[in-house]
Amino acid sequence: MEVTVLIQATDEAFKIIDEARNRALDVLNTSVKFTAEAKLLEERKIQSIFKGAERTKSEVLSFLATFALLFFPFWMPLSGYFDVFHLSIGVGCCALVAYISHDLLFVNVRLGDMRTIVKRFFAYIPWLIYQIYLANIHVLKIVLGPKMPINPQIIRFKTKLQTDISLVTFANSITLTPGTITIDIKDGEYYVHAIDEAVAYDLLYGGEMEDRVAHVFMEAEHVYVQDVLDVARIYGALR
Amino acid sequence: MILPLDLILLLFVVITGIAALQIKDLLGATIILGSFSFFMCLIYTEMGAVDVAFTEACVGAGVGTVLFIAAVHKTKRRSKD
Amino acid sequence: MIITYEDIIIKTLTRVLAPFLQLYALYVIAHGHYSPGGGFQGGVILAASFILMVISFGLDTARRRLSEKADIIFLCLGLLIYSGTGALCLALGGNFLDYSQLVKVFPVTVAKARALGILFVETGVGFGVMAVMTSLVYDISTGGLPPERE
Amino acid sequence: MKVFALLTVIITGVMLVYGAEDFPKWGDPNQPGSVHVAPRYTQGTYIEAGTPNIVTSVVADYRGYDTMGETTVIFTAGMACILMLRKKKRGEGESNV
Amino acid sequence: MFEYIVSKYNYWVYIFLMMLGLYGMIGKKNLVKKLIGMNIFQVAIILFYISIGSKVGASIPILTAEDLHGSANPLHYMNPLPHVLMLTAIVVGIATTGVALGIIIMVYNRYKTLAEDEILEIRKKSGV
Amino acid sequence: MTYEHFAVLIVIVPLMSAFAVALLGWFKRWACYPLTLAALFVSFICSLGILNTVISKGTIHYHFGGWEPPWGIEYVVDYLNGFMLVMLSFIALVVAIYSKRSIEQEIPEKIVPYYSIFLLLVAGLIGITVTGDLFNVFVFLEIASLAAYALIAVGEDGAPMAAFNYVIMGTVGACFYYLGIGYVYIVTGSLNMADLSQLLPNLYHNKAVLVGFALFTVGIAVKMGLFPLHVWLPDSYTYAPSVTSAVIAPMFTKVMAYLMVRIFFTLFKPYFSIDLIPITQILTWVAAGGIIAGSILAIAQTDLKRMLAYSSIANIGYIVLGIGLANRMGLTGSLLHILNHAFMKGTLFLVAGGIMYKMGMRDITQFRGLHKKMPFTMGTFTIAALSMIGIPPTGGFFSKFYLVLGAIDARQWAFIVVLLISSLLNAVYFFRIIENAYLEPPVTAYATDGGTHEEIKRDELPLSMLIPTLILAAGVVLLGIFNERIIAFIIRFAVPASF
Amino acid sequence: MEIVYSIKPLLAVLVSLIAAPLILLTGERQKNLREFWTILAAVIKFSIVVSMVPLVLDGKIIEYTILPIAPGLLLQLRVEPFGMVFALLSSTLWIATSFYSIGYMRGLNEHAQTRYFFAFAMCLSSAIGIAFSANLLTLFVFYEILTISTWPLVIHKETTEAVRGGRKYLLYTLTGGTLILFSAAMIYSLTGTLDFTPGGFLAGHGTPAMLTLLLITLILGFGVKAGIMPMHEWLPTAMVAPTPVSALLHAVAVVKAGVFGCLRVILYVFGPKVLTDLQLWLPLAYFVSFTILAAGLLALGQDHLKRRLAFSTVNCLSIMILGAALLSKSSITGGILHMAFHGFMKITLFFCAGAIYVKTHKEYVSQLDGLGRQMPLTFGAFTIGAMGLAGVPPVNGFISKWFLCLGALEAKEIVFLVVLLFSALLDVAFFFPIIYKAFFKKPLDDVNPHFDEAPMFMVVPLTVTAIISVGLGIAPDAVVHFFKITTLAVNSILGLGAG
Repeated sequence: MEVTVLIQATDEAFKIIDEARNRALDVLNTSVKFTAEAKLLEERKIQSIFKGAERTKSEVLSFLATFALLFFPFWMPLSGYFDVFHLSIGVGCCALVAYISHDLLFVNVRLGDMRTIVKRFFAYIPWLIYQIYLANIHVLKIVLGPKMPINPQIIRFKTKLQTDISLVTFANSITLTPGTITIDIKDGEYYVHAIDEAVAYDLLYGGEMEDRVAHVFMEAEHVYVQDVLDVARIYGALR
Repeated sequence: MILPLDLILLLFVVITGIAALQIKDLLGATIILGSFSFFMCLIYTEMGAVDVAFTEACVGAGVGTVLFIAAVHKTKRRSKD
Repeated sequence: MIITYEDIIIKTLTRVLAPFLQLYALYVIAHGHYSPGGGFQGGVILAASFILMVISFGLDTARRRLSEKADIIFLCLGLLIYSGTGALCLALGGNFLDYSQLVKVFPVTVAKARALGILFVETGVGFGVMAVMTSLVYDISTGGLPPERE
Repeated sequence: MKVFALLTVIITGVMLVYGAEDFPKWGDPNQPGSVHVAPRYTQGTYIEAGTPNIVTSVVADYRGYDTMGETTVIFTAGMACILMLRKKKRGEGESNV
Repeated sequence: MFEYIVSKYNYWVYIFLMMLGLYGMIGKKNLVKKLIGMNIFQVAIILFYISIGSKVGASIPILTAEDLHGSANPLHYMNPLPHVLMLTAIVVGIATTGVALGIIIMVYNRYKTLAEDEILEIRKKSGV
Repeated sequence: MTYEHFAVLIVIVPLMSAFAVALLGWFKRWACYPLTLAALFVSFICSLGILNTVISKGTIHYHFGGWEPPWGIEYVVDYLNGFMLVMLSFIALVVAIYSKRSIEQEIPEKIVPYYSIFLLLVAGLIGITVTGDLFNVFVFLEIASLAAYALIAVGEDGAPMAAFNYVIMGTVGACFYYLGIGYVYIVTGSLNMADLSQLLPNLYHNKAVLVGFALFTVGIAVKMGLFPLHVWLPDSYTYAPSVTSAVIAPMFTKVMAYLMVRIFFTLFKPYFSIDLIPITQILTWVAAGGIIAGSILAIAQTDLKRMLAYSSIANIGYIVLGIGLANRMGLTGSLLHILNHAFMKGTLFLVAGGIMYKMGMRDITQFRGLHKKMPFTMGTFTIAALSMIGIPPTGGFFSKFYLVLGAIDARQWAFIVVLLISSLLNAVYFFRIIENAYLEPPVTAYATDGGTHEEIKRDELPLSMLIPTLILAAGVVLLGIFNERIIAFIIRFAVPASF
Repeated sequence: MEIVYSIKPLLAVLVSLIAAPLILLTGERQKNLREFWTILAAVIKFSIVVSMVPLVLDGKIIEYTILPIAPGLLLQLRVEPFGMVFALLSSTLWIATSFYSIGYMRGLNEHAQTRYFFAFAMCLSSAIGIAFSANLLTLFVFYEILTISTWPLVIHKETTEAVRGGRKYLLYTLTGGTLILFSAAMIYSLTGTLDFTPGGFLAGHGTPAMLTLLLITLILGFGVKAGIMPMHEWLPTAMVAPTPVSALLHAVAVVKAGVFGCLRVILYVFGPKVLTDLQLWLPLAYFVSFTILAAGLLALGQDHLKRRLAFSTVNCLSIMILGAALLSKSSITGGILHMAFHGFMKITLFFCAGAIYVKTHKEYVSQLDGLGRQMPLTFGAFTIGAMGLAGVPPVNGFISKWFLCLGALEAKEIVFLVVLLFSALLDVAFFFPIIYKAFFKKPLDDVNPHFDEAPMFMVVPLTVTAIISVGLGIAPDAVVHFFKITTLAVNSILGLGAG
């Protein structure tokens, strides 16, 4: 009984894992496809930046997204006039800008992801502010300390982040945090100037900020897929 | 007008002006010229000329500096005087 | 040839900033009546967004966004909008640049017609200045030598 | 050259300082520059030109022709740089030139 | 006397800056330096004009909502005319700078130097 | 459309066509030339119409945007600028006709922007002439200057450096000019010339006005290339493309001279410029120095265009001398000389351009036998040169005659001597060229029995270049013959009545 | 004085002015047609001038206003007796010179013949213009045209020497021109008119010092062309020109224009009254007397035939001016008559020199031994000319010299009588050796002792002029009434009644 239940459960689990594996393989395939495409595009730089994959669909989407993003949160408070004349001008201007630059803001993003990203981003900000606050106090301590125990150093570490936007967000977050400044990003490696060991250590081995940024920009998904794959491999070995 | 602020800004303007002319590194001189424009733009604002200040900020400190940098980058950076 | 940083931070920030910059420029042009600013400032900011692209992505990339030809067209178009508004007033029977004549075309009061004329004119200035500034940067940064083909 | 420059500068400076003697006091609200032509702009800008920003209305309407000239100056500068620096276009542009 | 100097300090600064720019234009040998001098020169004149336009106790030249319909007291707003003129002057300045930079690049392409005396020497040698 | 709209069309048409040329030329390159011609032709017709209106109906006032003068910008056309307008647009038209071949040869890949800037230059110069607002003058001055810088910079080897010097000097000039406006504005509060001429008499003893006036004078003198401030001029004229020198030399300095007359005698009353401060006297001496120095330096040149440039300096001296004499005859001579010199210098530079085009040389020692090769071109050159020397019945003689009369009226014997000596110096450097051109090559092979000469084939300029040159040369002679008409109908009224 | 308005004077000027471009256009290819134009114009011009003679003899004045040239100044032609004399002289001699130059040019196979004939026609046109000028400015206009159009003739040979001669010529004459310009302007500002009036129009204007200055500048100005002594330098230098040119220069157009101008100044601008009041005539007479004697002495030393003739010209020209300067009736008559008669004689002499050169290429007096046998006609004519200049009776020179001597007596200045007689003696001294050599000396080796004349185109004209010289000597009033016209002129100048 217990065995059957176990076997059933295992079977079900395998089914689930199979499904997951298929799904994962799909994702993998698409991601491979994407990377191949991305590489192709990398060769011709321009397209990699301005013309995303899935152009036909995503152009409209990114146009709409850009328009909405520009018009409502940006133009309306800026303008401050809500009569027909000014609103129509606003619509016109936003449409114009969205038309010109829709491919700048959103590359390769699906609308569903967008929602998540924005949501997570706004959640990330308070945390960042809190971190900045903490770091401020730390730096204050160092600076006001009688001996001023600074130990400036440049550290280099590899990152798991992949998309441009997450790389930049992470770099800017590092820079915004007192005591550390991003100097350069080269080939997936960060060069960061840190004011003392504690900060450097935090960055090198803590990695919380990186994880959070990865989470915001849904980079973690890739990591999860990797885990699933690993499980599948283990399972295959068992079988 | 706020006299002390005014005087400080004018002092800054004079200092940056002299520096822009005297520095031998042209790129540096150009950047200082940009800051000269920026201080100037603050003075304009302080005197109530918002439009002019806006323009000066765009042009003097912005496009002007870019043009200068582009040109210096295309030519020589060192100057003898 | 051009100062190009293969720097992902600048590139990405440019991408994020440019649309906002452009929109702000248009805002400055459109709201010149009520707040500081106008065609010229707006045009320069608009140009700044393209100059930013020149700096971060390189000249060729930026040229694809705003090609030489488009540049010239904008340049002339901006100026023609301005002088064309003036000439329109002339054609409507007033003096050159007498926007009050626009009441014959648009159903507004004289003062509003003048405001409308100002808007037209500022738009022209904005386009023109944008095109000129970008073209200046293009030209000066290429420095008169034909850009190398990569 | 330096001496010459200094001399020119000093002469000009003395001239300008001499001229500045008869300037009205700085910031005087009733200086002639502010009472002759300018008040009309301040009072009329909204009634006549529908624009609260006085500078904009003067730039684009009262003295709109100056601004057109100014824009033309800019146009000239752009054209001048094209004339001076731009070499023959390469690639696809050549077909229709 | 002291009051006389203080009451026009803006003008003194403008004159000083202008002289500075003029000196740069004439005395400096590097062409870009000359151009920097030219910029300072122009900006100084703009400062002069803006100083003409300012009034003690006046606000920026944008009408407030209650002053819209002709009731505005000119004393409460800065004199807009010099501002207008200077908008034009700034634009003219940047245009001149642009053209001059273009010319500088042409000069550099030809002589490979920006120092005036060296250029003169090269020209003397080539007999042009 | 009433006639007074011509006042604005004369500027707007070239201006708008400049934009249109840039736009259209980018797609259809051949369209530049006809469009330019059409625009300048319309402008010329308008200028004729406006001169006619001025003569029949008096001064024309044109208010931009419908704003009355002290507040808005106005165009004022009276006799003084009426004839300047006709002259400017006519010379521009003629040079434009001429330009096609020359440009195609000298800067073939830059035709589109060249024509655009050419039109802007013309529009700018006409704009300076026609306006009645001080600041508007500055704006159009800058249009014209920038256009001139660019047009010069695309010339031969030394052109960029010449253009850079011009930029520096020109900016100093323009800045002085608008600083002058500031000095006048700060004590009056107005920018309109007519309004200012009402306001200023009460302020003639104001130091700011005095300094403002001095700044105007220096600024314009720099732009004009008056003698001690002429350093930018020779190089610029020499290295510029020939069409450029042919359009800048006759027009730019003349417009500046016009501006000087305007400021001296309309903006400020003659009483101020002549009696109150010794500016006219200083100017006459400076001008006299310029005449002599320019002529002597011209003799020292072997480059034709450089020689013409120095001769321009001398002729600017004539014009300023006439202004400085400040009496009816002197000013008449000055205005007439503006007209004449524009035509003469135009012809001479066109011929220089033609020789460059055909032979590719400018060294006057190489001109031997040129009259066989290009008889018409050298014929026009001779006519213009005679006019420069002041041989009747060409125009140059009459302006010189009036200048001498003016000097006599002013009892300034030194200037008479200067004028007469300079016309001899002119003869020296022009006859050197004419001599060379009319002597056939290998002189040493000349035998006592008349000798045989190598046959030189006639190789004239293409018609599109020859005809404009001939037109201008004919203009030189006609201006001389009909100078009395011009004076009686136009210039007489252009001279301030208080003289 | 009755004034008749007629276009004839203008036509007389225009004939050759129209012929000039025709000649230029016909060019080298159709030589015959080109020379046909020349001769046709010469004949038409002569007939027009002659057709005006009866009117002038009736005491009428023919006037034609071309156009106003400046306020109060007209470009005006007026035919009155004095101008008529000069016009008759030049138009008659042009026919002769035309034929002669055809012969000369073809005989030597000269180059640039088109240019030669073109400049020739221009010269004559301006000479007639000078003759008919109604005021100083018109005179000056034509005078300057004459200056310029003679220049190509002077440098015709295009050798270094010729070019130097041309430069010198231009330098002198243009300097003179500027002086005249100055004086004209001065007189205009003094009196407000420049119209020639018999007996002068300067009376009552200006200070004595001013008038003296004016007289000096004017006499110097015109005297340059008339070869008065310090300014005569260019004349012998210009002898490098081809002989017909020298003939034209020395007998007809250029120097006579100078003398004509001097006489105009003395008689029609200043007038006898002013000159006597200010005691100016005496210094003037002494001044020219010096030239008479010095030139005569210098001529003695010349071996070059044409140079000797040139100095003789200098001599004779001053004699004419002396005649006018003495201000008595007979002396003025003599001066004017000498101006006309000297033309015929001197042109004969130059023609002869040219004929000798064409035939034998001999230029020096010392080479002429025995040539009279080879070229009897030529030397016969030469003898007649020489006799005339020396004042030997049957030739016309006698009449003019006779009047001159009478005039000197009338003026009660015996000094000048002595001068005149001594100069006649000098004439004998430098001409008769030539005649003696030609006829009585043993021929040199290269002389063909048989009759071997120059081409008929040359011999006929020189014979004709010689015959005319004799004819005028016998009957000075024949055909064109030289004597009567001169008398009319003198009467009008001195304010005497007709007859």
